[in-house]
Amino acid sequence: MEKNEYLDLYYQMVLIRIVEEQAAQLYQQGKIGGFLHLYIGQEAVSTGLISVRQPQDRVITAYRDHGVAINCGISAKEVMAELLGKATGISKGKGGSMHMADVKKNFWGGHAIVGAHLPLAAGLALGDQYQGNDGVTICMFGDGATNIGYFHEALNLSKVWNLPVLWVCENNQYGMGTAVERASAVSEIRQKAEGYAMANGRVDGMDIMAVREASRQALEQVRSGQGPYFLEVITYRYRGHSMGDPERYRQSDEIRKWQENDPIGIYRGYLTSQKIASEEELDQIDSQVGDEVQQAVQFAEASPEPAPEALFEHVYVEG
Amino acid sequence: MEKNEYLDLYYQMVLIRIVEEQAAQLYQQGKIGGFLHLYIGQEAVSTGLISVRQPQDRVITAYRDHGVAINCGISAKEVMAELLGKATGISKGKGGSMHMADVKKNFWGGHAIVGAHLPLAAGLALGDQYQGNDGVTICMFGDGATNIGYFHEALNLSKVWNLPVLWVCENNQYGMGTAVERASAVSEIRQKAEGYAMANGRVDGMDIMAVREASRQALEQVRSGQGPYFLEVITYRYRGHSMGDPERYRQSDEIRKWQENDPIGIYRGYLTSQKIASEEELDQIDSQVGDEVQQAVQFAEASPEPAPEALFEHVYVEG
Amino acid sequence: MSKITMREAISKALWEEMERDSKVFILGEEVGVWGGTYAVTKGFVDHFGPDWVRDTPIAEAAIVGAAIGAALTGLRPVAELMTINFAFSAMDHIVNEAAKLHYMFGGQLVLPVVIRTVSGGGRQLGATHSQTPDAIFAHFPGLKVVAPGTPEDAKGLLKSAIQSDDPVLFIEHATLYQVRGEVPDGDYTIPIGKSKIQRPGRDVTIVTYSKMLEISTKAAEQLSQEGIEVEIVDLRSLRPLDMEPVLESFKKTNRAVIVEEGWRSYGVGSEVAARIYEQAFDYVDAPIQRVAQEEVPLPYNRNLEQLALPQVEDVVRAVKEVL
Amino acid sequence: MSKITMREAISKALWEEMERDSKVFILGEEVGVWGGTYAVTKGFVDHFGPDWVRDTPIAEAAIVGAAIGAALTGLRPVAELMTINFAFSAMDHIVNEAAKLHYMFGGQLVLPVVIRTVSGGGRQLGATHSQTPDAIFAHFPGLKVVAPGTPEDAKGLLKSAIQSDDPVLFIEHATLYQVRGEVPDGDYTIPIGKSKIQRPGRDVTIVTYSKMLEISTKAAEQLSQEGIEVEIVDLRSLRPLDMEPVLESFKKTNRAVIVEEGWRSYGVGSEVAARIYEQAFDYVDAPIQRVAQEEVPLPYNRNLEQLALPQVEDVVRAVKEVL
Ligand SMILES: Cc1ncc(C[n+]2csc(CCOP(=O)(O)OP(=O)(O)O)c2C)c(N)n1
Ligand SMILES: Cc1ncc(C[n+]2csc(CCOP(=O)(O)OP(=O)(O)O)c2C)c(N)n1
Ligand SMILES: [Mg+2]
Ligand SMILES: [Mg+2]
Repeated sequence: MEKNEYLDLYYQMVLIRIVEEQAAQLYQQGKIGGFLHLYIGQEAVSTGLISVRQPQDRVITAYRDHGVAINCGISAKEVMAELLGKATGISKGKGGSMHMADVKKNFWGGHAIVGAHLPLAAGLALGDQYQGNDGVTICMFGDGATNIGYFHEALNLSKVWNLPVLWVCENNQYGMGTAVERASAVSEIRQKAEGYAMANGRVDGMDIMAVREASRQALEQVRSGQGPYFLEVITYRYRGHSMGDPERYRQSDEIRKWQENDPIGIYRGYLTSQKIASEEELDQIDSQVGDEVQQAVQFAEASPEPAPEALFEHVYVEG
Repeated sequence: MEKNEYLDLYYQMVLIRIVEEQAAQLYQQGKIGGFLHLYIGQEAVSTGLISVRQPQDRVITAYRDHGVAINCGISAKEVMAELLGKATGISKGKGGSMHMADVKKNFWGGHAIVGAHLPLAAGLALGDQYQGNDGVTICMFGDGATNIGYFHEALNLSKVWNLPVLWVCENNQYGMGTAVERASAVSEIRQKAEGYAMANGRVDGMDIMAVREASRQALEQVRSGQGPYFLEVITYRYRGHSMGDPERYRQSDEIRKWQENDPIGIYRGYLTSQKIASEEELDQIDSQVGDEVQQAVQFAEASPEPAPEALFEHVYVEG
Repeated sequence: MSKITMREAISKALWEEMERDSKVFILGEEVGVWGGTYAVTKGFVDHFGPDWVRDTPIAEAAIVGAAIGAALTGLRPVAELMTINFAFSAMDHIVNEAAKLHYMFGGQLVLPVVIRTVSGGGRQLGATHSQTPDAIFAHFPGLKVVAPGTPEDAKGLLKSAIQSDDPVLFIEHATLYQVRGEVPDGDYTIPIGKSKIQRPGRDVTIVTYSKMLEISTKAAEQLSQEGIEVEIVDLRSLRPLDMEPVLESFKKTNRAVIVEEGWRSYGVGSEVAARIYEQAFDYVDAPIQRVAQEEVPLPYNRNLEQLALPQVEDVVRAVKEVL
Repeated sequence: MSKITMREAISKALWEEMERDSKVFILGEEVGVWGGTYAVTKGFVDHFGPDWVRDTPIAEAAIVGAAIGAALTGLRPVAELMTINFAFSAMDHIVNEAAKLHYMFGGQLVLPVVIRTVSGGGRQLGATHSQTPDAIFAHFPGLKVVAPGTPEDAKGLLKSAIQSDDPVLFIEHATLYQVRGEVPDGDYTIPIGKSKIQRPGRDVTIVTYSKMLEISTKAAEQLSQEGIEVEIVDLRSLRPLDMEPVLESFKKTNRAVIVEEGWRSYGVGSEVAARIYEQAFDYVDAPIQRVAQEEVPLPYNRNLEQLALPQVEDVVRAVKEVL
């Protein structure tokens, strides 16, 4: 990997973190409405995963989608503008935090009904299989999503039809306030793949290099026509499920423990210890990201609201 | 086991077979409407299974329910009357073939939406767990039902809550015209239980003694508080999925092959070879069953149609 | 023109569209080897192959969800849900995904998906298998809901649905497949969202659709012998709901009866009646009548079931009521 | 009487019924430790324990299905579906199981189950999380659908629902939890299926329910300053639908506006309007108006969302329209 690639991964993770912290503030100020699910703590997962995808690989995820959007190449400006519900937002202000997509970048959204996008992912992969594309559909979802029927139907279908899907479960230990073992028959989620005789793996989601390698291998295997693969990524969300989470379900020292393995901190240490980059270079990226996010906020704030007519646009393609 | 118990099992299997053959005729004559799913070929499964249940054990199954109803102690008369839609039917003529139940006999029905009764079974077991009853809920379903989301949600719930449920999958090789391997990621259905870390077993469903023993052990284990158990029973339906099945999906010699292992034939051979009963005794049961079924048909034909007022009864308990 | 059954008409529409556009494919339970539970896709798998006439596991949410996903890639899937009673098992994917994705992402996602399914009672299938809940699907903007009553409309509308870039729920009727009717030869389509006068008349307007078109026509013939000429408007599509022909007819007759197979409350009749009163208030000479299913889960027993379903006599009675 | 919020009223009803009857228990996502996403069951798990206030996996079909099963054994489960948007994921169990089991088995099965859920938009949650599809659930006989608009009704109706042997879908509203209102002290219930005049008036009848009661009341106050006295009838229950107070009021005012938050087509307004015309035709002086949501999936942007939802001004305009 080239140095600039290494730095780009660092840049993306920091960008996600700052965008999320900024979003939290804007939410407090009442400039962002609805639900806001932050990706802070999980940056290494989608950054590592998506960094090894090919352009023809489709990405689809749940409502915790800002980070994924950024990794897919959507600018902080377009993300911020969507969060503020502006016409310049990536979904024209109609989708909001939970519904970002950019099909030109092969990012198929942000979906807010838990598990409901898994069957869609199977369909995306079916589309590629039909058309003889060698793209892989990367479908991300949480640990809690593995308990709903949609998960089962989609995984079974992907195996029966040998679809090119990479199922990626972001096990961040909780579905809202429910710890994995309180909701799932198995706490090692990868074990669910055994019920479908599906190849599977498990990786530390705080270590971006590990995520990258596991994802690369998994994508290779799926692309080679061996059918779907199930990857469980162990991670943790530092913030509440969404803004206004009472967080009665966990102790602050548990959070602290995980924060000691901060994905950005780990990677920063890796870059410096491996002499790939100096503290100064990384600090510079940090401040550069700070500026970029400020500009994104200014862009979003200055952007126009959707016109009233927009209310009736896009209900249908044809009248 | 006492001799009369042995003979009773034989009697039940023959009764089911003759009732079903009779029902097929009545369907041809247009006296039975709707869908009619025959249990012919699978008699040993529910007869063996239910023969070892305790009175406090609840039974719930899918639409292929005539045999199960009979094993639960519902008379051929009440079954026939329901098939003819009469007021004397076990569901007062409102349910028909797919919806028979008798809660006094702890048979909770016949349910026609594939897989939808599995969550109900989890709830029945939860009710017993709450009330400290030592009953086990026996939930029967087909191989095809294991691909729908309800199956997944119910199995996961039963394991997470350690519910007293015995899940019994009647793998009769097909869901309508779809062979197991064309619809399920795993053709050995028991493997799905591994995804829930659930105890499981597999047994030959044409051998009633084997079914009985496997069921007895499974029930014991569940009753002892070790949580749900998944039992896959290998069987085969001789007739079409329901009346009017074109049966393009299988060859007649496949059916013939299975018929050589006819559950009634196997058991008859067992009884005589083990000198438990003589051919004459068994022939006598056959003719006795013949008479009983004729009387059941006469009873059903002579029974009154539901009164028109019945249309508006039981929509609600309270007004 | 040639006289064919509803089944043949639907079958032809599918066949022609698959021949015309290789992006069109069928998926659903038993659509392949079995040939479709209502034999609509009989012979398709032999001609198009198992990939393009794809049998699925029993997993309605996955069937609709996968169809949506495939549609997003540019394919034109026609998903079959064996009956509308099983559509409840795919409800989220129909109303939360299919009906909303295009709008929610600002028009980026386009899903040319057709969901074919079958409504209707009268076959003694019992409460869970005999429903006609068409109206509840029509409640959701973003979805188009079509329900033809003649072979000609079925063929033309299904072809339009397949060619449309919008998600369409195409509702057939379990007891109409054998019905024969004239169908134009060759390729033709009928635009979605246009009601149609199926029978001209002067005295009373009957507004109906799907199976009830047949019942209403029988009632009209009976009434005509008594000198009462009924005009029948077939909605054909519940969303968009085209009131033009309805209002035109009503302004002539000043009397209307709405006939639907589903339950009366929160059904099709209430919406159509409300709109007639809103849009033609000054033309109303008598209270508009609704003929619909009795509000009970449909029982298995034949007599009871028929008692609950709208019959020709009920329509005749309602028409005389408004006169 | 004491003034409490809707949240407190619902919470009290649950608490009192659980104290009164040990067969009553709560299950749903985040009802325990979290205390309910709308904080309705806050503190419950500490008092009643995790078995009786049971957190579930994210599996709506299993939540409703398990509740039904437990109810069949004689327990009285109160299942919570976080919002009605997720009820689509349990649609089959609500309309094919809960609504039909008692009837289909000839009255043998009894399921005293309550399904609590939350409707409503206005919080910028986007198209999939902001719906008010109450009407589609009310389409199914066998199910009772209740949707209170005041703390007093919420408490009394929820207690009746829990004590009822019939399956009840109890629909709360996301933006009403903070609303305060007088509630009688001590134990009381309000019978399900009775509409109520919430505000007396003489000029126009407004028929509404749930959140729109609040909007309609604001409109009434505004109109009252112009000397227009609106009478407001709160349906409180969509099935059974009690038309008595509606007709009584309408026969006095001869003018009606129906206000609902959900989409207009195939909604609550169409049913109520159709019934008024059927049952009080000779009393109609002006076309009945419907105020409802614009027929679009609700967008995230606040302005657009508010543009789509019924506002006080829309009600005021409609009332003047019928005068
Ligand atoms: C079908 C459905 N049920 C419930 C919800 C409410 N809900 C939103 S997120 C969430 C928790 C999901 O947890 P997980 O899948 O682990 O994802 P995470 O939030 O941890 O990233 C729930 C219950 C929903 N959106 N959809
Ligand atoms: C949700 C749902 N989808 C489809 C159907 C139609 N259907 C009825 S039985 C059946 C096949 C079920 O096969 P299996 O579970 O193996 O049971 P078997 O008939 O073999 O006993 C199907 C698809 C249904 N009743 N419910
Ligand atoms: Mg999680
Ligand atoms: Mg089977």
